Amino acid sequence: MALQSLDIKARSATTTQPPSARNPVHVAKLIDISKCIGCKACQAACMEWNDLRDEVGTNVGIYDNPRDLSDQSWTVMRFSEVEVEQGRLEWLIRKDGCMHCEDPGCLKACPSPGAIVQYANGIVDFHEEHCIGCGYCLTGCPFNIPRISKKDSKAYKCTLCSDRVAVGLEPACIKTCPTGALVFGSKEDMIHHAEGRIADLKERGYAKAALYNPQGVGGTHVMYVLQHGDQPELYANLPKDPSISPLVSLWKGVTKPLMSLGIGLAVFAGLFHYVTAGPKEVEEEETD
Amino acid sequence: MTNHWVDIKNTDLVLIMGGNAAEAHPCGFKWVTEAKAHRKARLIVVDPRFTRSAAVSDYYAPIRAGSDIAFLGGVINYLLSHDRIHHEYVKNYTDFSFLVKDEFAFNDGIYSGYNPEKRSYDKSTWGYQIGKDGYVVTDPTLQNPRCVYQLMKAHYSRYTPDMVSSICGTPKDAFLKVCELIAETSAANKTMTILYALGWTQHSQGSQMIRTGAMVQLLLGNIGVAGGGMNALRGHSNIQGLTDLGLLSNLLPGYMTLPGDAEQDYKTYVEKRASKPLRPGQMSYWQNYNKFFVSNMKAWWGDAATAQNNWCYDWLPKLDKGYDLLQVFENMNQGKVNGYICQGFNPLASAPCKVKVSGSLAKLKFLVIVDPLATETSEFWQNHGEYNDVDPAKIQTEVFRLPSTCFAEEDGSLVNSGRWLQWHWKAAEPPGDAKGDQEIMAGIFLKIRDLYKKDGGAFPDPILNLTWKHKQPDAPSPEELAKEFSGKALGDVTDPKDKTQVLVKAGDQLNGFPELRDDGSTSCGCWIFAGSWSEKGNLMARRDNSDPFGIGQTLNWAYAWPANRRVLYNRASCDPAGKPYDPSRMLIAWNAEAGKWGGSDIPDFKPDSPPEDGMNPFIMNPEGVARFFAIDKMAEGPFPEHYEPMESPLAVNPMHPKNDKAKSNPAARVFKDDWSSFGTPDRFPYVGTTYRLTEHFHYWTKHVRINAILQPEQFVEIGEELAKEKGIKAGDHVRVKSKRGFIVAVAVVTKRVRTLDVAGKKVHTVGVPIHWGFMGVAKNGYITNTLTPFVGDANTQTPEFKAFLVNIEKV
Amino acid sequence: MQVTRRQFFKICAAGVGSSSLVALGFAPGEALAEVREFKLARTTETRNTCPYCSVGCGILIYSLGDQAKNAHAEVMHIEGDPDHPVNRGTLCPKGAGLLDFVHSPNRLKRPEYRAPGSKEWQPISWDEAYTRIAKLMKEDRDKNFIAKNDKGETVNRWVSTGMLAASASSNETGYLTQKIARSLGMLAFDNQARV
Amino acid sequence: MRTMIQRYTARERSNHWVVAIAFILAGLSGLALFHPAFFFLTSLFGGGPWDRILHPFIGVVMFLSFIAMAARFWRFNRFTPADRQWMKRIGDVICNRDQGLPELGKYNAGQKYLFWTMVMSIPALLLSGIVIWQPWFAHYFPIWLLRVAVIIHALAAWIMILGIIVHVYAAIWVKGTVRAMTRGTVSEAWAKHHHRAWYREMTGK
Repeated sequence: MALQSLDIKARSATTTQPPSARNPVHVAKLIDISKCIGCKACQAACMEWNDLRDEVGTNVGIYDNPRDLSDQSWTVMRFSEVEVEQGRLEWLIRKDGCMHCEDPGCLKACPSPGAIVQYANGIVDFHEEHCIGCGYCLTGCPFNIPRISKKDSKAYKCTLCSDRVAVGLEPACIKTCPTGALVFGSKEDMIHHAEGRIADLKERGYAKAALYNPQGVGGTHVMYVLQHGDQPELYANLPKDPSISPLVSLWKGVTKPLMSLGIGLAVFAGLFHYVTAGPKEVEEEETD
Repeated sequence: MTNHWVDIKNTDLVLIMGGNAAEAHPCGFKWVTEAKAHRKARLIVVDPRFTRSAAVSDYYAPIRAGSDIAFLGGVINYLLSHDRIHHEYVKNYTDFSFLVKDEFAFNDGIYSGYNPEKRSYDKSTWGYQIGKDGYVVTDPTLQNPRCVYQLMKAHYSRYTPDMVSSICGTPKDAFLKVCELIAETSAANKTMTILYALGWTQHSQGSQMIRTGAMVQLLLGNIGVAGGGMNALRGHSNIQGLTDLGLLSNLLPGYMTLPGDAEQDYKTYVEKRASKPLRPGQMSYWQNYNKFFVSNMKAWWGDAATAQNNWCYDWLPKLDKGYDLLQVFENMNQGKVNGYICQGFNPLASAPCKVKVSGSLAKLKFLVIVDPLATETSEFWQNHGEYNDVDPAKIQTEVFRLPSTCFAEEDGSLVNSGRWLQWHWKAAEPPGDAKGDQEIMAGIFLKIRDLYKKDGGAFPDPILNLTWKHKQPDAPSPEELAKEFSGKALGDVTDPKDKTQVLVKAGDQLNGFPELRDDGSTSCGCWIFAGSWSEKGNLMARRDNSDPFGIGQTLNWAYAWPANRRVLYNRASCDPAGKPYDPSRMLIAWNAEAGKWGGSDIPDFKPDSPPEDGMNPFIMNPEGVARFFAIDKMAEGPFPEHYEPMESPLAVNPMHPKNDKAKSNPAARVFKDDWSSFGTPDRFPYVGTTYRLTEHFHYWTKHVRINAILQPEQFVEIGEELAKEKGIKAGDHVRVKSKRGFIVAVAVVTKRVRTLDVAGKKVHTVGVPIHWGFMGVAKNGYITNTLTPFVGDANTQTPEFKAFLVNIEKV
Repeated sequence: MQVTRRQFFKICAAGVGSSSLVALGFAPGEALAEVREFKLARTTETRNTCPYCSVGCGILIYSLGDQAKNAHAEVMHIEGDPDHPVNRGTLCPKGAGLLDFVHSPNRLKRPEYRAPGSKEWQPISWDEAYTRIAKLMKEDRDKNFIAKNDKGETVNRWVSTGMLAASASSNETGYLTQKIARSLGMLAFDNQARV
Repeated sequence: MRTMIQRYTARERSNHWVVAIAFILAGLSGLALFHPAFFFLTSLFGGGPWDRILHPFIGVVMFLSFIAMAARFWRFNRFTPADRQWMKRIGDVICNRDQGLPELGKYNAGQKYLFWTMVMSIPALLLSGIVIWQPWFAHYFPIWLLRVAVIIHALAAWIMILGIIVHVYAAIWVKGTVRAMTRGTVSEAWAKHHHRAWYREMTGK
């Protein structure tokens, strides 16, 4: 089912932005880490729904499997054993995957028109048929999410099950989550839900419980409830204040048009020089 | 489960001990997170490992594997000595006031009547004082030193916090914190649920661990109430159903039992089981035993079962002893078993001490495997390198491997842990030439029957007369079978109060077990399932999930046994006057106007018995009340006592340091040759414990690509301290050895497995997940039951997988 | 694009799509972006129960085709049944991976036989297997059936052949198995609940 | 007939044109990914993915051929005092007021600047290109380095493109120059006018 320009908020390598005439509900996924048991059902459902199967790997002395995100693994659980309070062990388990940034760095970095699209509902989706495999999205992403497939050299990541959401269903991971650590709905509702969870956590002694919805990328459509909101890095190095790298912003920001302009100016300068100053000719008969 | 999955949301406190619900039952565990989120419930996890359940708990306390009775005994002591019990409940609904025989005694870990040679008890002293009226003598003042309350108080006074801490390795403050949280639920409007599983079952004293848990719940008044109960989280999708149907050595359907050799007389057989009430006015529902039994025999042998031949009583095999799995493998090892059929069961992987099981299987003449998957057992004769190093040429067993269907390819019902019989529908044809289990069983049986018909042979009557009224005899349909176990009227069933009233017409399906008769006019293959397929249709297939009371009862979803009741003993949720202890979670209440009990559940009670009549809630017991004192029901004693695992890291039982007889369970059965297979702490100093991981299901999902990806390779878990001592780093390959063999696996070094201080020494634990083997799409691995000891619980003979001794070294 | 739109209409016809998307389906020319086709649109949905643990989660099995005579109903997706009171649509990692159980490369597909001392399986027909198993069982039963014990008591038991029953087979299978086992006088009979 | 002087051998000319063609292809395929406005250029290479696949290989060809060329011309590109003087009068040069310019060797300062620009930017392009080369090498590098690399790559390419524009324009502007790279020869007058020192060297006059 085609989502036309009216449903698209941003499109990679497209200088004229789509009209985004429609205003559908902004969706969001909320990951409540305090409810997550790290069962990996979301990983299984993701593989199953999206018809992905990663390699059967090995155990390297930890629970994390597959070891990392890949073209076949769009979400993975990251396990961290920490003692925030002396003598009180906590096993923090974070579901890693695309955060669906409001200001998506991948989309900004992508040179191929339409390879990365942000729908008006907030989902950032890769369209592999337009992907050229340059890997620029990797540089744009502040969360280290996209992966280039070894098979077809195209970039892959969580689609937030855009095919399910398009027909009014929740994403596969959300549906399967046994404990309700994953919930899905309008972004507004998710923030409200998170507030309730945070109040509950505070009552249970997590004074710094907080919502992770980083403003450095304009907020995200995948948010976390963190027991230790002041230390997101406890959760397998979740960045504390993520933003698109200034290098990428520079490169894909002012630089692009300025440099293009520079090239154009150089050509024009030559042309005008030629027609004003004229060619440099030497008299053949010139002798000593 | 006394309660059911959704009911967990009604609790105030969840105790997960002897189980790991978050990992093994994630979707059921959802209701724990719901209780936390919506009732501000707290979750306590007591476990040797910091599990994924612990990861979302409010409080975690470590414990040494196998010491749970000490812990719970300590909780009982705390509750009794701090007087944090539900007084009205225990006084009225339990045996607190019952007087126990004067001869009953307990001396340094051993109860009266012990025979050390036989390793069993003469239980004649383990009983109540019976008055002249035939009823138990009681002392409502609870002052008599022989009353259950006083005996129990004295028994558990030895389980002091210091003793608990010393035996369990649980820090004393952690233990006391758990006690405090638990004690809060002694309030009438507070409740705790206990969720346990194989972490309690798989010990040589597993049944008593569960019993101790139940005693804690009774003291707090938490049995029979919404959000309470003792909830066994069964491991497989239908072991509840198969147990209900009596597929265990000594059982008949509906927890009726097969006779022993001595029970030659049918009448005595029934009378022994149809107990008369032990207190006035009590129901003692088993008095109806004969109705269940006769109806069962009518279902099996139809017209051949008559009053004259005692309903074919003699056609049933009689037991000279139990033939549980361990006993059968022992016999097999001795060459006494020739044939074995494994229907969806993989004993090479699931039974303890692989070397013994493998050797036993090799002594069989024939082995029949019926399974959807290529199991290890089906290839026990095949050389699979280091993982199964056998010589096929030396194994003379004929093996048949018959492909069966899986869930997706069949219709039928399964019973979940909450006792719900749920129907499911076929979605696809089986692969290749695979056939359904019913077709396969019929295929084998009909051939045998034909042979007996043709050639005769040993006692052919039960075979030739077995009811087989199937429209397609070689493929009995699930619908026919379901109707058969649900039961039907063979003649008109009339109202006993008014014989002219026909309740069920001849030929119709029955509505429930109250309609069963002992005159041969009803047929019912499993009395507790009676009514699951009535004239109203297949009630197991019901899909109305409405929940009018908002406490998750959904009475019109599927069918729960017994009688579609969702919470067992629910009469106990009301005070003696019939008022709910907590109206906001009302299960049932006495409606004086209507003259009956009613509410959000089906009453587990005589529906029209008014509170004044004094009938008590535990209607299956002749006493009418719940028992703290188990009388003669348990093998090792009426009160649970802490015994060490058969393989213990300690030299003595700290409770009985001077009595070697009381070191480990004195009533646990050990086969003669197996004593030498137990290891000692000098060579095997660490506590080994096996368990499941959430990514896998038993030995099945190693055949499943998605799950193989999620957890690909065999590993063991050790604490940082042991790792340091042994120079093991995460990711190293290690060899874990027990006296019975070894496995090699990757080491996961973790803070989650702690070193414990037990009786003045450091005890390390080695955690061994079970899911790998030499068949499957996951990385091949060793069968973990290579390590485990060949000994079971004294009552159930469930093997001791949770606590044994190992050593570990870097490979 | 053409095919895409046609399939889209099918989905709408099936009542899955929303009306706002119908309008989008008419949009001409190049679609700026497309999400993946909703893969369940006309599959057949069957209600079932997860065969693993005892939570007994409701599942929905989606199989290829509309059950027409010539369509082979291949299971292509399984997810939780949202109506089920316990799991409410959720599934754990085992349940969520059920599809790969149905299609496991290790599913047995035909009866096999391993002769004494042999290193390999050989195919056997169902009838041959039944005949041979029945013969072996009858021989053993006739030889080792104990009608009376040493004391002369009637015991009618057969303990030289045993059986382990499944843990995930249905009640109907279990009931039939129980009935058959006891009619043969079998006592060496257990199920997974024992371990 | 005008007298002609050999300025570039056939090998040198081939070398130059290999570099030039590689530059054009790499430039076009690179620009295609540089700004959406140029994305249509991917069509020249068979579409986006082919553009991405070919670009780095073209780049390597450019680099290797440039190395060969740079080795050939290295010694002619050392700066001399005359270059400084020439640079001081760059305004006159641009306005075609060539009288009294210092005598120059084979290359003037502008050409030398170009040469050194190329010597700097082409290896920079190669190195930064390898870091971001999908799917072969990029996964060996941390993402922060990828980010540095893409910006270096873009900057270096930009500088190089500007240089080449000047280079090409200068060849068109200074009549008689193109011939040096097509036929290998320049007229004596051209040589004498623009590179007198070199002229003397070549002719001994």
